Amino acid sequence: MLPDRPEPPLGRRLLSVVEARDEGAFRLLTLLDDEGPEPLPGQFYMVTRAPDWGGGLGRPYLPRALSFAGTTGMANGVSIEFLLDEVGPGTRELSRLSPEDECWVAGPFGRPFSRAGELTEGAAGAVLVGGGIGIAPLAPLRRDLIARGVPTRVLLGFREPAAAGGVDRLFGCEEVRVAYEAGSDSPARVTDLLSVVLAGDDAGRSAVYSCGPPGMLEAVRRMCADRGVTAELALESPMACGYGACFGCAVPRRDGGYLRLCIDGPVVRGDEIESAEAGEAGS
Amino acid sequence: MLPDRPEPPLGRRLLSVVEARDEGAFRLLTLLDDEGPEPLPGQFYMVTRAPDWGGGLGRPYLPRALSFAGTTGMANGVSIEFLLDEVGPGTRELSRLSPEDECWVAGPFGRPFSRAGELTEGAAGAVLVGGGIGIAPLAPLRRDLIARGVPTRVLLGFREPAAAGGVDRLFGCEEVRVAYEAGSDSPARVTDLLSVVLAGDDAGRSAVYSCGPPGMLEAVRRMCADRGVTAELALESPMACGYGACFGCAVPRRDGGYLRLCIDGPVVRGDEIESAEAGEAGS
Amino acid sequence: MTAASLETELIGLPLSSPVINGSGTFDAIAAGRVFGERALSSENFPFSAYVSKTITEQPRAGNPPFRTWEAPAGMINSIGLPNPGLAHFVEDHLPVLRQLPVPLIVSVMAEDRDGFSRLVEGVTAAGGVSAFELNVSCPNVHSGLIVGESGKEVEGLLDRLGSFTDLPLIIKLTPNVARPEEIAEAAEAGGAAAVSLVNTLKAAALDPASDRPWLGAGSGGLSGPAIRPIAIQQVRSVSAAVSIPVIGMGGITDGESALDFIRAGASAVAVGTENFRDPLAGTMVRTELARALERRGIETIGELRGAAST
Amino acid sequence: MTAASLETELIGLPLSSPVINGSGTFDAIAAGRVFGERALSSENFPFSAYVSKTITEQPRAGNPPFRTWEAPAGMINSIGLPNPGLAHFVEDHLPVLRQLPVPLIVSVMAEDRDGFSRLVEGVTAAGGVSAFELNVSCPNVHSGLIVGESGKEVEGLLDRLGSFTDLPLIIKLTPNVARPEEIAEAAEAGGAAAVSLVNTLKAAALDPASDRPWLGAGSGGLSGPAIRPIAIQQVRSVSAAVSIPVIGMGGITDGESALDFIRAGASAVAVGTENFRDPLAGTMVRTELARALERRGIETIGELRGAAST
Ligand SMILES: Cc1cc2nc3c(=O)[nH]c(=O)nc-3n(C[C@H](O)[C@H](O)[C@H](O)COP(=O)(O)OP(=O)(O)OC[C@H]3O[C@@H](n4cnc5c(N)ncnc54)[C@H](O)[C@@H]3O)c2cc1C
Ligand SMILES: Cc1cc2nc3c(=O)[nH]c(=O)nc-3n(C[C@H](O)[C@H](O)[C@H](O)COP(=O)(O)OP(=O)(O)OC[C@H]3O[C@@H](n4cnc5c(N)ncnc54)[C@H](O)[C@@H]3O)c2cc1C
Ligand SMILES: Cc1cc2nc3c(=O)[nH]c(=O)nc-3n(C[C@H](O)[C@H](O)[C@H](O)COP(=O)(O)O)c2cc1C
Ligand SMILES: Cc1cc2nc3c(=O)[nH]c(=O)nc-3n(C[C@H](O)[C@H](O)[C@H](O)COP(=O)(O)O)c2cc1C
Ligand code: FES
Ligand code: FES
Repeated sequence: MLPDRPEPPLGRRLLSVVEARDEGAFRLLTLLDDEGPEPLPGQFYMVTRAPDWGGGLGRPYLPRALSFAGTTGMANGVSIEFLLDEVGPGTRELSRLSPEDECWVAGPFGRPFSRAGELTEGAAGAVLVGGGIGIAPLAPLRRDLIARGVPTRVLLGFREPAAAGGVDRLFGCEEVRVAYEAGSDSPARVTDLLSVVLAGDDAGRSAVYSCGPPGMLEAVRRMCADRGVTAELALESPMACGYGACFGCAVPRRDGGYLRLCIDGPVVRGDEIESAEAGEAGS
Repeated sequence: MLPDRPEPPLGRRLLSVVEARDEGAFRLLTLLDDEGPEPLPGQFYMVTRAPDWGGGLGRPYLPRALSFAGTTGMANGVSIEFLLDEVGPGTRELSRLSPEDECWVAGPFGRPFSRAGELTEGAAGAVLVGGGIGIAPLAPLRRDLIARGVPTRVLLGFREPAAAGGVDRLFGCEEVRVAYEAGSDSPARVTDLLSVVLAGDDAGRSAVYSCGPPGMLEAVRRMCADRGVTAELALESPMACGYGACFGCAVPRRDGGYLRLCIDGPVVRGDEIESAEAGEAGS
Repeated sequence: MTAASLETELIGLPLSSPVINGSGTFDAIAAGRVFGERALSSENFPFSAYVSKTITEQPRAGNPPFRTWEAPAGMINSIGLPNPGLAHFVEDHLPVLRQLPVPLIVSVMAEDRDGFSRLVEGVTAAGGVSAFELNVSCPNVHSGLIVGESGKEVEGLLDRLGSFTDLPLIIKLTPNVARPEEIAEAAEAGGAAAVSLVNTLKAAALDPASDRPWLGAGSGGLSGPAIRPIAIQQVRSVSAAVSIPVIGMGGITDGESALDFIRAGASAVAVGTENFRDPLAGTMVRTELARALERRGIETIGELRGAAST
Repeated sequence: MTAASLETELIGLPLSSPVINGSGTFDAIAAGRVFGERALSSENFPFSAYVSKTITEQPRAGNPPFRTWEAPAGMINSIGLPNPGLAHFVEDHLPVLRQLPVPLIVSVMAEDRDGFSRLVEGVTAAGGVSAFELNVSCPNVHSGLIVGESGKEVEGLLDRLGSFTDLPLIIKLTPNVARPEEIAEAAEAGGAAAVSLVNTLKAAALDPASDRPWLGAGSGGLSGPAIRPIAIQQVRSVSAAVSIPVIGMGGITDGESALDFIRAGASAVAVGTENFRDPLAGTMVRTELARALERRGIETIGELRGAAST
């Protein structure tokens, strides 16, 4: 077993949908997991509509990787929340599910976020930087940090108010700052908020955690590198299997070669990779 | 245009489901056609679930051929009834549809049953012989014959009572005789009923119409041929297009060559073909 | 948003759009009988050029049933080229096809070069035809080689046909070779006006009930979306290898997939199996193609041709 | 209903079932790390023999991203054979793979016959290996020919390897040739213990957003249900051509599709891409295969082998 990771059940399992509702621009899907362990913030699952995908012309075909956005312990298992951004046929079908429907699920998989203390020697606090659907894995991370008494600031960014979703439900409002690139009276990027925070003197002693679009992640990565702040980033790449079988999820390592993002990630330290944009189409 | 056939709308059209319910072992699906003409008994439609099929692994992919089992003129169009026998992924998906769902539909296509008089010089009456799901196209034929005042006897056969469906709803009970090969106190085949009827003296002057499994159709075809009774059979073959484009629905002609069943059929005279079983897998 | 123009030119023929049909996947005569003559009017006809089903010198009845099998995201067919033969084609079919509102391309197949010569000569003499597509997925009875698998056979065939017709010749490439670009280069060297690809991939299915192959002919050819990624790759490598126009096909189901073939280097695209799912698939693809160009703010299809060919 | 036995024998190896994995589609070491050691126990291991990912003499990092694309009922991959190289494989991986509860088949690829020789010699010397699968979908740097496309190359390679190992050699055939049965015949003539097919079909996809190919390597190989009808046909013709056992694969997703390959002539079947959809796909296929036999009232898999091969 990989150190400090909960052991997922063998193979895949059928889980039923217990709740499905819109959260702003996103869809919140809750499954009841009566077999699997509590996942750790940053981990993900491979999800397929059951009995199988409904792609009339053959797509979707592979399972889809989804970070969990929250969990609740229940008498009969763990209920797992997923936040969905409908970008194509797979997320579309998952967004159409309703209670009583079922999904094939494998996981939890992947390397979770590190504890603040492990990431930053004697960390004074944590800064969470999320963009778009990338806010999903930060929600359970925030709860975990707060439970551990780590002072935590949350900075979230969206293209525009209409593109936001899940903020109140997943984060509660206190301590959360949201930036909109457009459509608000004070347009800003989440990285603008971050630079202000990092300008503060305890910056060097805070642990930064981020997830969002590649461009944003790369900006966060550089900003932190420049200021000598350690940052962990939750990356994405096309994942066919999620458990190390296909070698498809390659992300270039800083020191040459590639990470298998599904097992060596999805969470990586900023200095482990060349760029958070590598692997973007045509890069 | 082909003579005496209603002209189908160009291409395919989106029709909505107005009713869907079980009828014994079968499923009755009713679509509202606000564009197409009244079809003629024996004709069929090519039907696909909309927006598209849901075959997770790529099937179903092609549209499915369905005879209509009845029509009702409405203010806003014609409601078309289909009787479904769930034998695979396509009929399964169509059987899962419910009101508000939509289907892509093309048609009506194909050669309809002939008028009793055209089929049999001065026909004294008609005998309809149906087996299994093959009863579907005979229902509208019976209504048509009765409307024209043609004395009509209906003989239907099913494997067993549990495999029957739609009889009362589609035929009403009077004048209909049903045979069960098993599971009844007097097991019989529908062809047994037919031979009794054909033993009657006016046999030579009755027109026989039949639809059902290949084995049954071939038995009907021979029985009628032996007794010099003209019969029309509604055949099946795998149909990819339904309108003469693919040449896939070939059925061997008695005088050599092949029929394109979607345009030269599905209704053929018994003496036009070599056998109603030709084209059965491996034959 | 400026309306994008789909007008294009192919082997000297001005086409209203790059969307034509794949041979054997749309029977214009049957469509006219089933849907009525209006189906063949210039407003309604789905394609900018019409490719006939492959004809042979002698009439053919075609293969015994079953002739089709539904595969994952595709189908297998073994139709067996049923056709009335040269004489009846010229007599009965050509007069109708000539009246279509678009240029006519006649697909022909023969067992040897003489057979091909008689076909193109006979059809050219009859008149009203704009080009030929040579279906070379068949053996040459003399060499025993599948013509489409041998560059030498393809070039030799083209050399011969030059003296029997002045019409442009299109070679329909088979995908069942290791390097289709080599066959395409031979076609170009032999003077072909264009190449079209892909034809179907050799495939088979077994009867679930008996232990026999499902298809009466034993095996057949796979088509539909399932083969699109293979077709895209072959169109890319063929387009990179030759300078004559490429007609791309294989699993085109909508504007985006049609555009993929054009971006891969095709000058025109053909809709095949999708015609079975939607009798007006050609019209739908053309409409979506125009929309796709507009979304990209592009005014003519040429701007995207080959954008991703290498 | 009598429980059908799936036990079989392949190239001298007694197998608990005919269901193995396709090379490169299941990383046993990663599975052990992700799911825990129990994943590799004899109760839980999904396959009756394990085929390693292809290894090369020198370490390889693999291709730049993206490496996968989802296709209609399948996927394209261009992984690029990342592997630790012979030395590290023997040192770090072999000790673990040797402990698997099933026979180990090591897949190898090299640029020339000497490279292949050193690979089989080195791995054989290390011990604990039951057979080799030769991945010949690569060019021979000397002849420039793709080994798997040339019967001569395949036969020559096998001749050479005979003096470097006593272990059975399996040739993994590429489907990207006109006649795979001819390559299989050469493999048999060269002394191959078996042939396995199909490998992936050359394919490509374009980035919807940019005008670049989606895959970092430009093109890749298609796998999954989409290619099953092609694979079934190739397994039929190869099985008819050779008498050595055939390992069939290509889009196997369940018991019925596995049975199709056996009915087409395969002695064993390999599950590939389906492993990505279901980490226990091998177990599922084995279970369904047993049920399928029982439904047919058949007691041993052998009774159906090749039932529909011609
Ligand atoms: C570890 C991890 C965690 C994730 N967590 C979440 C989450 O919590 N919530 C969430 O909504 N998403 C999450 N994602 C992203 C999610 O997995 C993808 O958005 C999803 O797989 C897209 O599938 P689709 O069919 O909806 O869209 P696709 O059709 O797959 O399109 C999505 C993008 O992929 C590319 N693409 C287009 N066609 C193809 C194709 N045929 N094959 C491959 N790529 C194609 C295009 O760039 C397109 O924009 C996560 C991804 C990873 C790796
Ligand atoms: C003119 C006409 C009218 C019809 N009217 C009706 C009707 O009114 N009601 C009705 O229920 N049915 C009707 N049918 C039959 C109906 O079209 C078929 O049952 C349907 O297409 C089956 O599709 P499926 O996906 O449900 O089953 P399939 O999976 O297609 O299986 C159905 C049969 O086809 C064979 N088969 C299995 N797999 C495949 C495959 N991959 N490709 C091709 N064949 C395969 C097998 O023999 C199987 O038993 C009609 C058919 C025709 C030609
Ligand atoms: C039922 C059917 C019949 C076909 N007949 C012919 C033919 O007569 N001549 C020919 O060159 N290609 C023929 N083809 C191949 C198509 O023209 C086309 O090359 C192939 O189907 C790939 O395109 P698609 O995937 O869009 O169908 C046929 C294909 C199908 C499915
Ligand atoms: C991601 C991926 C990686 C593969 N790697 C290898 C490999 O290293 N060596 C090899 O011989 N075949 C490799 N293959 C081919 C498979 O072993 C198999 O031949 C092919 O995928 C067809 O089977 P399938 O459709 O069940 O996947 C790979 C296939 C995939 C999808
Ligand atoms: S997704 Fe398959 S190895 Fe990472
Ligand atoms: S079903 Fe296509 S020609 Fe009859």
